[in-house]
Amino acid sequence: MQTATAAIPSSTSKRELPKETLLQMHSLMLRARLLEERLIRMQKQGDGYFWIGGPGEEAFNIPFGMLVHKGQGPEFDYLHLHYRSNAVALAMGADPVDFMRQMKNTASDPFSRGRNFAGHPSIRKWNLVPVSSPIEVQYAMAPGTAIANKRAGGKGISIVTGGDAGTAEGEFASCMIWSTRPGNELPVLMVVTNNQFGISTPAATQHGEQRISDRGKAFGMRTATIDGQDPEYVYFQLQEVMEYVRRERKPFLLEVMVSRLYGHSSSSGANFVGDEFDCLPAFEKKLEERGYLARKDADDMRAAITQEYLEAAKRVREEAMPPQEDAFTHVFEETNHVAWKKGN
Amino acid sequence: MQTATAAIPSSTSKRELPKETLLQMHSLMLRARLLEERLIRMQKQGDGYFWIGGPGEEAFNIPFGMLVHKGQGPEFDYLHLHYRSNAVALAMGADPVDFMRQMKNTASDPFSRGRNFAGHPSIRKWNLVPVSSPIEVQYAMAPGTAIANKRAGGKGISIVTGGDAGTAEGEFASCMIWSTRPGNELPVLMVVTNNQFGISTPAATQHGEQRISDRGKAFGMRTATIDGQDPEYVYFQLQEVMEYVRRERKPFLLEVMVSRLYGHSSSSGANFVGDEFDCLPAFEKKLEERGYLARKDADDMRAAITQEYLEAAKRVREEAMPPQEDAFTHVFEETNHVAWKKGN
Amino acid sequence: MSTMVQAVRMALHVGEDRLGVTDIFGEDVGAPLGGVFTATQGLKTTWNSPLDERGLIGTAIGLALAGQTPVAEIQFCDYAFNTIDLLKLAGGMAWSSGGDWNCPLVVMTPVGSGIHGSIYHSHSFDAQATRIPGWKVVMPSTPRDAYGLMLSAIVDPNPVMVLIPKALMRVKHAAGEEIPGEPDERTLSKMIDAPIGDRSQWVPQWPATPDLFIPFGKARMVREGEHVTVVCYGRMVRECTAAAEILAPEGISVEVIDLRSLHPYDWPMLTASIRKTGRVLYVNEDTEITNFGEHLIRRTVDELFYELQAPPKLLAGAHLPGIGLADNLEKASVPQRDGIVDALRALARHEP
Amino acid sequence: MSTMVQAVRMALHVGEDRLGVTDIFGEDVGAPLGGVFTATQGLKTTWNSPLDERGLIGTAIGLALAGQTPVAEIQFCDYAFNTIDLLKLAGGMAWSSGGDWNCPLVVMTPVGSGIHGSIYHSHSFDAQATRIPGWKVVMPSTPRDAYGLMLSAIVDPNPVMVLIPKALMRVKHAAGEEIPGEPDERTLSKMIDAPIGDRSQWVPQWPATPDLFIPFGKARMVREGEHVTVVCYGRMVRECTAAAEILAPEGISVEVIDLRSLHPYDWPMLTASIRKTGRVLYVNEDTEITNFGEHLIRRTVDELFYELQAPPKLLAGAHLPGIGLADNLEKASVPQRDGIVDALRALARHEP
Ligand SMILES: Cc1ncc(C[n+]2csc(CCOP(=O)(O)OP(=O)(O)O)c2C)c(N)n1
Ligand SMILES: Cc1ncc(C[n+]2csc(CCOP(=O)(O)OP(=O)(O)O)c2C)c(N)n1
Ligand SMILES: [Mg+2]
Ligand SMILES: [Mg+2]
Repeated sequence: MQTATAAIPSSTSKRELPKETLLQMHSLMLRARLLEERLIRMQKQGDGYFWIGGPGEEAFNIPFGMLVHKGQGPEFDYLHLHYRSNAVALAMGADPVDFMRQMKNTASDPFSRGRNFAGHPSIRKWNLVPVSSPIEVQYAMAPGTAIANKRAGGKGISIVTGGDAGTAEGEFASCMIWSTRPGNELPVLMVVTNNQFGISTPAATQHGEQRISDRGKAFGMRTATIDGQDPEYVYFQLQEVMEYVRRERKPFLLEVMVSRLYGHSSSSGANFVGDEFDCLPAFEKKLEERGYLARKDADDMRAAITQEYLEAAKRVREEAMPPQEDAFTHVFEETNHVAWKKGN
Repeated sequence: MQTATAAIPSSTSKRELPKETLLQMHSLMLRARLLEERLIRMQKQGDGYFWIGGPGEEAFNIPFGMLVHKGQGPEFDYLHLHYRSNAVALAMGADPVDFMRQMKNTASDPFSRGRNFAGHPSIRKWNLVPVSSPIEVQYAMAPGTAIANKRAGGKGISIVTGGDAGTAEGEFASCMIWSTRPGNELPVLMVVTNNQFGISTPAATQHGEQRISDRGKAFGMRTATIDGQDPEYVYFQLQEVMEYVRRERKPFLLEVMVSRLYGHSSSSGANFVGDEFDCLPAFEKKLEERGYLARKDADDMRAAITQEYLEAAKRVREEAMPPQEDAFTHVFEETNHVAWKKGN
Repeated sequence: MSTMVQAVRMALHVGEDRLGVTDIFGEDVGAPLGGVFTATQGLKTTWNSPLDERGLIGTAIGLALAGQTPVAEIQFCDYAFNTIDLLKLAGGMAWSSGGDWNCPLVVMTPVGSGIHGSIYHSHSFDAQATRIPGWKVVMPSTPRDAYGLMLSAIVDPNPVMVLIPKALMRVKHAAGEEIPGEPDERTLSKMIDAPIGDRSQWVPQWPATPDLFIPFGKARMVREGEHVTVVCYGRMVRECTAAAEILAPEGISVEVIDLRSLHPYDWPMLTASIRKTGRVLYVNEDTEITNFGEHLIRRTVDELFYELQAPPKLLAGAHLPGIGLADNLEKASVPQRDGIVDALRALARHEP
Repeated sequence: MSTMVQAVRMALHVGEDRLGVTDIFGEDVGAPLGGVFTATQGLKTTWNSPLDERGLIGTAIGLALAGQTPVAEIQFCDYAFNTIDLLKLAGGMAWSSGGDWNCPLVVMTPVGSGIHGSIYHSHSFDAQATRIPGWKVVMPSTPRDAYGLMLSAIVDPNPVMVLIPKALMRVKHAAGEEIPGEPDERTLSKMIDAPIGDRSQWVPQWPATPDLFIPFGKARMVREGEHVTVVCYGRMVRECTAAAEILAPEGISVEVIDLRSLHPYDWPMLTASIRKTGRVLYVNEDTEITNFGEHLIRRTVDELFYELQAPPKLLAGAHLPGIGLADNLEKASVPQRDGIVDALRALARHEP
């Protein structure tokens, strides 16, 4: 029997995106990668206690962020992401400096006021639900926002992401069950980013499934497992899948094969892993071959962004830390921020 | 799309069992049914607070109990049953009076000392794990006993049963995941007795699966959905399935379509439900047709067992109730009862 | 003249009708049953969920985040212990995001013993619930409080847990404790209780009941007294009130306070009462180690040590894995009227 | 000269070697990592489990019921809150079956703050664990206690939870507190710490350490004193001992008791100490509402009210959804050395 490690044939797109889209995608991927590298550096230099993030998943995360139907309230997509998703938020337009603020746990960290680890954004104005450290719980919540999506009648859907190992938690099954009730199917796009590891544990030792996505089949869900290394290919695939969920108001289970380029987190060293496929140089090569990008321009961009982030990190280092009293705010809310219907 | 209510073509066995086995099976089915009816009566008459049990599942439960590799310790089968399984224990040789004791919550109740509801047996000497009220938790435990079964090297397996609605709990998925780890497959027979209801909720409204058993397929498990109304047919099917699990030391997911003849429990009245298929008269008819059983003999048997149980219930009524101090025993054990290896 | 279960139903109706409730869901809460205690019969927004408490709480969180107003039922609190992590997440949603989000959901669930529920239909949840930061927790002992606390729960922007003593579901309120606008018992039953048999055509007639919001953090003075204070909630309120009545002829005057809002709780009322009597007994059904009553005792000795005429006491459930089915087992492990009487008498007679 | 994590590892080795341990399992406990804190490195019976805490506890129960001797690790106690129902079932297995079965399993899990763990790597579990009847609960503060309590946990016929303060994992024991037979620091590290890089050929050399069973229900007298008692456990033992040292020059003599066994607990030692000093402070990191320290305060006022020279006090974590990452947030929400000093000083100086 094949196991979950069975390689997905690496895929390149047969259709092509316009040059501008590809360059935008490249720029976002580069920014996302350099942001993670800056965050890793910050942590190593003592400007933060812990790093976790998504370098190696940009070829999936960037097209994903670009394709989100972005906004507030159930007319728009809800995002239930995990801790490797900074790039998604970045592609949606988030300020890279905010991720550094969370790393440095400054009072100005807009995601958590210096409370949560790096890589745990929360952006209510874009329906980006707070990323939680406990694995997989987001899959239990997605059906709830999807009911609201369906009720609102627009094209908004609920998108939930998580890792391969995490699919062993019961919430992964809950999400399929609650999204496929006959007559009450829900517009949930379930995504598994499969990097074939849970911390130190290889997927092949724990997964009896040939493909994780196969688990959706018993529920009558449409499913697919795709290579997540070519952003152009991913873009078209994801567009099609999202279109299906938006139109049919039914769930889809998408497994995406990705790389884990800096190991699990700072706990495991956060050093570059040589033997994983790196989507960024591969994409740059493709753009070069199409004549869209010159090596020199790419190098210049990289240098400029690196410098920009370095300076930003320095500024963040000077920002105020939360005072002790701050621990006691927002235990209870007086205002119902999420009551969009009441004109919020 | 078909839903879980899609009827399984009712099946009769092509192979035949010897007359004695069939008559033994009939006698056990009759005893099991009459025991449930006695328990219902006891509850209605105030000799107990709550009834739940398995009338309507005898055509599955009796062959199941007969096929158990019965004994203590990991050489033998472990049974992780739910609250409709009295008949399984009865077929294994349990004393029917003990179930009445649990109903009347007497001090002599050997399953729980008057602590637990009727229908919650515990028989350590036969590896029958205490039945728990919380649904589905037994599926999380079965891989543990199955590891021991596999280690012991005999033909013992772990058999876990539960209802259709309960499969929505995460433990059902956990059981599949833990039993199918590549290279560490476990001898677990997962059974779902599908009566197409969870209390008042029809399965068809909650299950996107065409067959619940399909959920095993993604894990590379062998699966089947069978009609559970003809005990002869069930016997052969179950024998084959058990043989597979015993031999291959791999899991199997078996869904069995059954009836719920007296509603959910005493909470919903525990009255006979006219429109469900009743396996007992159908089996009696079959035996009559084969010339194995005369109507008159069946009626006499029924009368005799009814009388026997009536008298037993009367005697149980006189047995001592647990005294108040008894509540405080067995919170902690001094002795390791389950340490079979150490000669227990 | 409503029972508690009818009061909950009327509150949920008001919730649907005027307060934006969008989803009342849980196992068997939808038609035709309307909940194992009929608390959700005849309502518009009910639906039956899969048998999956974790999915239930997760979905409620999702609904809340998306601006819906969900009321999720856990069929018995005994089956909520697999969701503690999710309850913690809901309670921490606002705080963890630095106030970016809030999570306005209601969880209601029957709690406690007294119906011969055996091990898994007798659990309490007050100790567990009060341990989860970010939640408001209430537990009514009268239909009126059930009604008013449920309305407050529905409009609160935070997660609120409504613990309903299952032994009080069918109990009627005391005189003078009506919900304004409710008709007499028979009329009400005709209006809002589903008929036996075919219900497919049945439509309830809801009486016009008002927006009676019983605020969180306010206890109910059940009975004033001079000599000893008893602080209780849920089913124990009846037992404590009865104990007070038993003790009155002995010249022992007991002040009975129904906490009803467990978090936040009415410390001012407790303080005033303990200052007056100098003696306090806390009573609840939950197991006694790491029990919410122990928190109240801690606060009592922390702030009122020198006003005490006797050591403050707790009567709670025994530290056992469950409540046994046999009468004697339940009696031995859950506070009983006799035991409350004895404890109050001992406190009142205690000489410092 | 072991660290706590080495002590745990040596105990698990003894468990495998002489006490019948069959399965040490959990997320990432197997080779090559041997646990996120390396507590399971180099052992024989370790295996990596699926990422599923519910399956983990369920499987541990099954193993226990089938006569195996499992030690299950929950990677961080922060991720055990989805298993409370299963922990309750394990704790109730013997009682619910009237003594037919018992359920001898060990769960070990890192707890507490102090490593900048933010919201979900800083939780405590002592309040939660002590609420679950049928479990024995221990929490060592020294390598030797970790070793001896783990051995006792392994041979106990009941479920036992070993809570390991994560901030103490790498801390070494005090002089005189060695595990008999352990070599010096460098030698030990060479013997039992896995090498950096390729470990596939590595085999640990286990020092010969004895069957040192530290009994449940016995506290450890860390430091005798005359004026005030502080009862603590885990990471707080260091803080309280340091506080006692700070106060000594002021003439305040603090008796420091490390409870170490939380259930059952050493009430005789506490009683004797409180009788002597008349003043007691309980310190732990868990959130302060429905906290285990409140149980100890309840028992104190219940049984020793008239021996108290001052109201007994609790210093615990703030009732917040989490511990914030920024230093100030952690400081504000978890007991700190300064706060302990202040509380002890106030107690010692308190005039009745
Ligand atoms: C409920 C829970 N259990 C354990 C952990 C600890 N943990 C953090 S990440 C991780 C591995 C996750 O692997 P996977 O789901 O494949 O995602 P990846 O990190 O590989 O993207 C574990 C075990 C956790 N965060 N939450
Ligand atoms: C965890 C849990 N949740 C809820 C319940 C209440 N409950 C008892 S039986 C039942 C329905 C079970 O349906 P199914 O699994 O189909 O089994 P059946 O009773 O039909 O045999 C429910 C909801 C429970 N016992 N445990
Ligand atoms: Mg992974
Ligand atoms: Mg069913």
